[in-house]
Amino acid sequence: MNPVNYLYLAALLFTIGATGVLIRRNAIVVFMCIELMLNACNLAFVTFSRMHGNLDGQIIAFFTMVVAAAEVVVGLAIIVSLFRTRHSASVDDASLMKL
Amino acid sequence: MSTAAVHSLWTTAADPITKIPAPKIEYGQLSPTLIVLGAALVGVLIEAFLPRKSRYYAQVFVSVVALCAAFAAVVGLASDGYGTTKAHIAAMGAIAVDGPSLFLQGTILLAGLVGLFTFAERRLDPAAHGNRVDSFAAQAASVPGSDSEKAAVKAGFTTTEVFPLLLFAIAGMLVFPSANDLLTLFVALEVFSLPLYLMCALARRKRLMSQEAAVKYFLLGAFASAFTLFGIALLYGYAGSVSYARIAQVVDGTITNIDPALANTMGNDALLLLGSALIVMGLLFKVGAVPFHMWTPDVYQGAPTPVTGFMAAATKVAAFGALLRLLYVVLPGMRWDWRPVMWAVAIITMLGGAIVAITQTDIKRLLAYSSIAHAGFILAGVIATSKDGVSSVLFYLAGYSFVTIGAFAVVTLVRDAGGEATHLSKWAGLGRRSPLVAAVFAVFLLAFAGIPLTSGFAGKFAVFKAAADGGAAPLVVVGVISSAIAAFFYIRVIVLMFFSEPKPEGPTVAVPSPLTMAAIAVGVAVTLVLGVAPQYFLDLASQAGVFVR
Amino acid sequence: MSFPLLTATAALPAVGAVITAAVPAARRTAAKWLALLVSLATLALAVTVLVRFDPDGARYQLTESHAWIKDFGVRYELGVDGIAVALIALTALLIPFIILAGWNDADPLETGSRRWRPTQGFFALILAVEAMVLISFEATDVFVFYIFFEAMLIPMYFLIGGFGDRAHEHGEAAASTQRSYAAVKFLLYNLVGGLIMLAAVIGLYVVAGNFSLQEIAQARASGSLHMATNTERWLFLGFFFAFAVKAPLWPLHTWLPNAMQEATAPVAVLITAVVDKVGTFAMLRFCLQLFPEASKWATPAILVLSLISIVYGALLAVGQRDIKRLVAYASISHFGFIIMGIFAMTSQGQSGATLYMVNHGISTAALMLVAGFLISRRGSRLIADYGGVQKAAPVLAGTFLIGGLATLSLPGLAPFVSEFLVLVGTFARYPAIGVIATFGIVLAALYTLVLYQRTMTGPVKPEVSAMPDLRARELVVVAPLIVLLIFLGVYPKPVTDIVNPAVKQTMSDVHKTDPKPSVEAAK
Amino acid sequence: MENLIALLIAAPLLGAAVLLTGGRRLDRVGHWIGTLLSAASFVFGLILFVDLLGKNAEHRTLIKHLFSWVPVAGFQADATFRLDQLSMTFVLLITGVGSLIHLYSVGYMEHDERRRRFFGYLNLFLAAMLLLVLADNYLLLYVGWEGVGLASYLLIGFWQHKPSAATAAKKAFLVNRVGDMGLSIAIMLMFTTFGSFAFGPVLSHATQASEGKLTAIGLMLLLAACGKSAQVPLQSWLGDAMEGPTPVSALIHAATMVTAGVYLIVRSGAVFNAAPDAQLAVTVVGAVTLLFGAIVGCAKDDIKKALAGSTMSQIGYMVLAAGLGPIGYVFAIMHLVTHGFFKAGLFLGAGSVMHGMNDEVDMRKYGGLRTYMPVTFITFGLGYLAIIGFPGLSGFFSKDKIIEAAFAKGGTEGWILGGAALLGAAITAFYMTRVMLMTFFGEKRWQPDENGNEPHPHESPRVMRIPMIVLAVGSVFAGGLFSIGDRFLHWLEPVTGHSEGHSPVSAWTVTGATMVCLLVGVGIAWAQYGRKPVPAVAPRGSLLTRAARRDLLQDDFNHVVLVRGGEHLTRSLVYVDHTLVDGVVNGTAAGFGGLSGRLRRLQNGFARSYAVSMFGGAALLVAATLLMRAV
Repeated sequence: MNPVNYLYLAALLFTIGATGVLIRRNAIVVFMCIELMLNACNLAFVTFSRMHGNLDGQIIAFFTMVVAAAEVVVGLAIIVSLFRTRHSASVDDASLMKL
Repeated sequence: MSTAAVHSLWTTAADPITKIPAPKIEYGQLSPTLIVLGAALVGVLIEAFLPRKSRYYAQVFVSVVALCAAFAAVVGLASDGYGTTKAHIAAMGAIAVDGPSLFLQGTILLAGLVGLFTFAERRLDPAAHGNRVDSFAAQAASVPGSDSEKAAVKAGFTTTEVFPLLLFAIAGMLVFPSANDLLTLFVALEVFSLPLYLMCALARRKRLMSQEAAVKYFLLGAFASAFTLFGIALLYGYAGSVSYARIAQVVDGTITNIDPALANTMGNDALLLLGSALIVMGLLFKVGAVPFHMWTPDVYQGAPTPVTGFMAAATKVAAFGALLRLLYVVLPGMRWDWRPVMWAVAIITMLGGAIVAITQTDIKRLLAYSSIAHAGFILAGVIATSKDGVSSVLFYLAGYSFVTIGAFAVVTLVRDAGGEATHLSKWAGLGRRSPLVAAVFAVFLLAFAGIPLTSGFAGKFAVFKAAADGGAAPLVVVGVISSAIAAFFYIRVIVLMFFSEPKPEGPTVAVPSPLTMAAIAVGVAVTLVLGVAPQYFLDLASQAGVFVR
Repeated sequence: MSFPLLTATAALPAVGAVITAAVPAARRTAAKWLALLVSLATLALAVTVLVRFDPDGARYQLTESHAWIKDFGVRYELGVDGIAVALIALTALLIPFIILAGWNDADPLETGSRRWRPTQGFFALILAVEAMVLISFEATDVFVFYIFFEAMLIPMYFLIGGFGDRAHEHGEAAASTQRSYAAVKFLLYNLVGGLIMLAAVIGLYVVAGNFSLQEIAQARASGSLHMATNTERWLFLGFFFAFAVKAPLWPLHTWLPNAMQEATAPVAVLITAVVDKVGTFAMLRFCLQLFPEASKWATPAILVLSLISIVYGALLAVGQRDIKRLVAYASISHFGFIIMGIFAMTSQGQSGATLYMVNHGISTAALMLVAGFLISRRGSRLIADYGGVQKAAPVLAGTFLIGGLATLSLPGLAPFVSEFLVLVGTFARYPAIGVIATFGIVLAALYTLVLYQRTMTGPVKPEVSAMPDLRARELVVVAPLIVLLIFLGVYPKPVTDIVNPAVKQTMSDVHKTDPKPSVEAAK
Repeated sequence: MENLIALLIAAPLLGAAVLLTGGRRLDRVGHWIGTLLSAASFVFGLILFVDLLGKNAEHRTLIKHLFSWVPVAGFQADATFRLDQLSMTFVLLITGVGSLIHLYSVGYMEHDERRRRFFGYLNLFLAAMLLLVLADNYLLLYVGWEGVGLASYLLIGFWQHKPSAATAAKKAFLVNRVGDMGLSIAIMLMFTTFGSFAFGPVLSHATQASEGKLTAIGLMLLLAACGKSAQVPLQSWLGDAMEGPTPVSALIHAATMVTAGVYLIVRSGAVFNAAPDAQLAVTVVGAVTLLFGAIVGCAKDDIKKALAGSTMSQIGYMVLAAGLGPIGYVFAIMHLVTHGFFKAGLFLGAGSVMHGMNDEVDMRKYGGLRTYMPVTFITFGLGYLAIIGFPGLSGFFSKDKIIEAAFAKGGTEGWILGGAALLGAAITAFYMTRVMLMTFFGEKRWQPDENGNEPHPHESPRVMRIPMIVLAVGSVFAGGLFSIGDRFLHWLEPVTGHSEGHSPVSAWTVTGATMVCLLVGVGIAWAQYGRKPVPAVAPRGSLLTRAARRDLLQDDFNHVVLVRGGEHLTRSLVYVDHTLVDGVVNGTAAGFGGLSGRLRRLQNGFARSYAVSMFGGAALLVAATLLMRAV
């Protein structure tokens, strides 16, 4: 199969992720969508790596995973503490500050 | 892509790799970052092993020493000529040690040090149960208003973890502007962003807002970094490498030996344009440029004020450094593509920030919008695409960061029963109550407004001059107009402080410890010195104005 | 290296301002005396400048030049020509009177915080303004000028917004709102002007590569620095706009009435007699020297605007009900004359304009300070609240009348000479404009005499019947000004001798010669 | 000898300075200081006069250069004085009459607490007036010109507590300012035409300039003269100026200041000679004013206003004469001098009457005063005879010459001007007889005022009587003294030049016609006011009478057109300034504020909408970058 198709898939996943961020209310789901975007990036890296024939892309994918994991740690901590305070994980409820 | 080529790839990759060369790391040249990172780790260990009572002092001590040492290292490197003649790429191409890196690292370290002083301030709030408290929550995990929180306060818990977090953030920021490949850039971005997200959530007062700020900052920040990462992926696809030098060569078309297998994707301009636009977007998010600015006011307002001050100053320095390097080192070959776009961004940023600020009623939000407008001014210098442009941006950042930290430090002083009194109406008549504090804040505001004899003016002049020299005269005109608009709301605050009658139950001005005083004093001193006698610093910035490739 | 006299002249009040501000809260009177002494010492230095200046010598004298901000092409360059010397002398002369007139204006009503020191602040700010005005007159580097031109807004702003007339018909809260409105308006107008000038200053740097007035002017004269016509015009407009706001020229004038109305009388004098002069001075020094061709290009439009200022200002003065506002509009009219004289491009016009700056400073000071004394007695600025003051306070009324007569340019008093020179100078080149401007003298008589009649004459109002006459301190303020008005009206030669050579130079900068009389033989 | 010229001015100037700044301690002696310094000035004048008489006619010009006043490239105004026959005449008139009126005022102002100040103003006036006539260039003349205006302003408004006085003073100054504008423009024109405005260069080169320029200069000078000398259309202030103390009316608004316009025209003769159109305008103004003033004088019941109308009218004669050119200059000045005597005398007489009548000015409340104040009656009577041109008295000689000269103009103009002058003579006889009859003859008509104080008419003190007597003597003899042997003509001729006219009618015919007119005027007045008792309340009168009482509606016109119109203009301008000029700025500010408020709402607090903005921004960024490449 032509590796370019993986790129299209990556783009598709990225867009799905971004759309999810825009339309979902639950902070956890939003965060999952962001993870999806990151993984779409990973797919793109790996694909390009394959196309270019060097390993940089694959290595980067590992880095991305680590970073994503770190983000999960930080992000979940923040989201959970918000949830415990408000008993709601809706990002729309967190709108004290505006204008 | 032909099957033969694919096959050859497979076979190449399948060959066992016999020899992996050990990387050559110039530890000396990376020492500033390493010192800070090391200190951060020490901080973590302190949290783990020292008794609660002594953690604060140990953390402050370690942090101050580390930042001073790192700054000394930067100065040492600069005096060795690493900023000019010996500038080169270190750590196997990952880190550039050159003028702009050293200058910005120095700025970040000093800003971090001054910011640290405000972090360590423990005299503003009245002592709770005999324990001195700082601006951070006693126990971040406890639910606001819950019994566990009360117990934590009573027990005298403090979140001394902020100090290692701060050091991690600083370390990330040190790497960010000197990153010389896109991977390092991304990692550095996350290294300094994640601690900031956390610190935003740690306010002692108004914890709901603090948590909300953290959530917003985190989600939007992660969203933006996803875009950045995708951009990196595309650029990688375009150039076959994430190294700045390599990408620049491909952009310029000066690359010598093209692997025929890459011919298909390499030099695909769509990838280049898409990729660079997305990376730039990620950086513009960090500097708070319109339309990626919307997190700024909410996060600035909700975060603990010392964090806001540090973030507003240091993040901007680091992000602009990275932006400069990206545009000047990686993408100069396509400046005819990005300049018009950046023109538009700069214009709407200057105008948008200034206009929306007019109707703000909260001092922290007001300063947030002001920082947006300033991002616009700095972008004008970035667009100059000249050596003068670089040095003017460096100079502007140096001046701006100290004014910002100083201004937010003053904000921490004005308090009422609910903590900081950030609503503007409460600042009425402050000039009567505490003329000195009001006068100092007025100096900062005037510097923001770019009144002559302050660093704000010198910086603005440098930036606009570079922009005009670079053929962006209309941008200068827009900049001047938005300065005028911006002047309006800075003046409004001054009017409020000096010419309005003080409210009977107005806020009090806390008498800070020498730490905050030092932060404010440094702010005033830098503001005036850079305003009156900027030549030395301009020299410094202009010596530091050359990127290594 | 010789003694840096010019720097010292400007630095002395600056240092004085810092020290005055630092005087402890309880030592109010000491601060006042300190400020007065500093201003007198500055006057002494200014007189030294005047004495050491040789009218027939080099164009710029007592020059100082030091590197300052190399990267911006900025040098700390000072130097004075005759025009600057005259204005330096005026400034240094007026400040002691302003301080003395405002002696009690800033005494705190109630003792607020221990750190609240309005009196010290008031006098320190006045000295700070003096320092910045002086250095603006001295600077021969565009950037240096610009910096202080802008920076002086800040102390001025605090003077307007922070200190007002004591009594107010709508109470202190309303007064404070109006004051801060006036102060903000002042600052914003001037800041916008200044920022637009900033764009032009940057543009000038891009074109010329440095900021030295003499270097640029020489380079332009010798042709080594070429400016495209459009560039020159845009830069000229940028500079002129800022100066026109400061001066102020119609239709950029509306900040002045508010500012003068709300500020205390001494501060109002400081605005109109001292600070605004920087605007007109800068037109002469910077607009004409740096952009001679563009100046000539813009002359017709500027003359029409100044003509409108003259007539419009005077007509509005007639319609005012507030004494200080009236004086403000009168000043707008007078600034119209000054600008007209500058851009008439004749030696009479420009000498007249320079002389006018000096004379207007003195005459407005006399009128406004007496008006301030009057207002402080009755606690109202409204003309309608007065009547028959002449009976109760004849000396006050007399000095007020002389100030008024100077404002309407009565021959024998100083402003007449300058106004006539401006008119003649304008008439020589633009007869129609000169003739219309002459209507200004009728309107000036109208608003002055109406003001005098309504306040000073007629039946004595009960509220003013017990009004005390001028006190010793007040007489000390007014009497020398009046003497000066008469002296310069009868014998303006000392000033014209200093000014003439400088005007001659300016005329040659713009490559203009005076029109010749049609009957040559008469000479 | 030249230094005396400076002293001439310096003496009263010193007096003004001392009296006005001296403070209360000078109250007791102030008036004598003022009178003394005025007299000193007169003495200096006499010394100079004797000196001049001792010289040849050609050398009777003394120049005193004091200092360089306004030296600016090409524009050289010097403080230089010129004393020639013309200015000498004025100096003697001013200081002479002035000293007498100082003396008179000592008595007249005796009970005024601000007498010292009054004398200060009088001295100031003398100094300014002397400066006016001694100046050697027009700019210096202008200083004196406005200086006398200032003194006039101060003195008209001397009783400042009276709103009417304050208003009158302001009006006088303002109307004069309009005239001054003319003088300014004239000086500017001279400067651009001749490069100078000193008498010497301008007058000696006048013929070299184009006639258009000279006409313009002449018309502007005429405008100036109209203002100062209360000529139509700038005459309206003179009647109101009678609000001032009567000595002021005598000195300033009758004898000296108001004649400055005539001086200006005669002094600028060389310009007018070369500009016939301007001359014609001058004569027209003079003729119109002499009738205008006379008609107004007929209708006024206020003795001072009646005399003011007369002053206007007499100055009309002078202006008419001055407009006739060299033929009339001398007679204009001669009439000016004789008028100075008799009009000052008349005013002092009127003052004396008021002094005795509790400051009542309405002639309908006088009557039969000749028995109560005989000296006043006699001196006033002599002045009366002089002004109506009773043969042998001063007015006869001077006025007759003017009428003659008017006819000598020739052509239709000559007939019209001469006719107007003759008609004026008749009306003069009428209104002066009317004043005389209503004041001194008939029954007493005064009543107690509302406080019950009945006036007790009495003769004035000696200090007031002496000046009246001296002036009466002058009124009687001055004309003859000047005319017999054409002394005055020969004296002034070197300065003004002279030409004999060729009158279409003989001199005796003119004299005869004048006499007839005089008799007719006196007769009508006698018929109206001598034979019948004078009603205490003025009858309604004809349309013309009513108009004349209102100064021929001049003030109404001014009020409607200038005052009302001006008020509307300023009011609407204030509105414009506030709403439009200021409004644009405030509107811009408000606009930004509104924009800000609207943009602010985008910041709605929802993280997802922020993300939308970022997403949209990213899309735009990408699109724009791609677009840039495509373009």
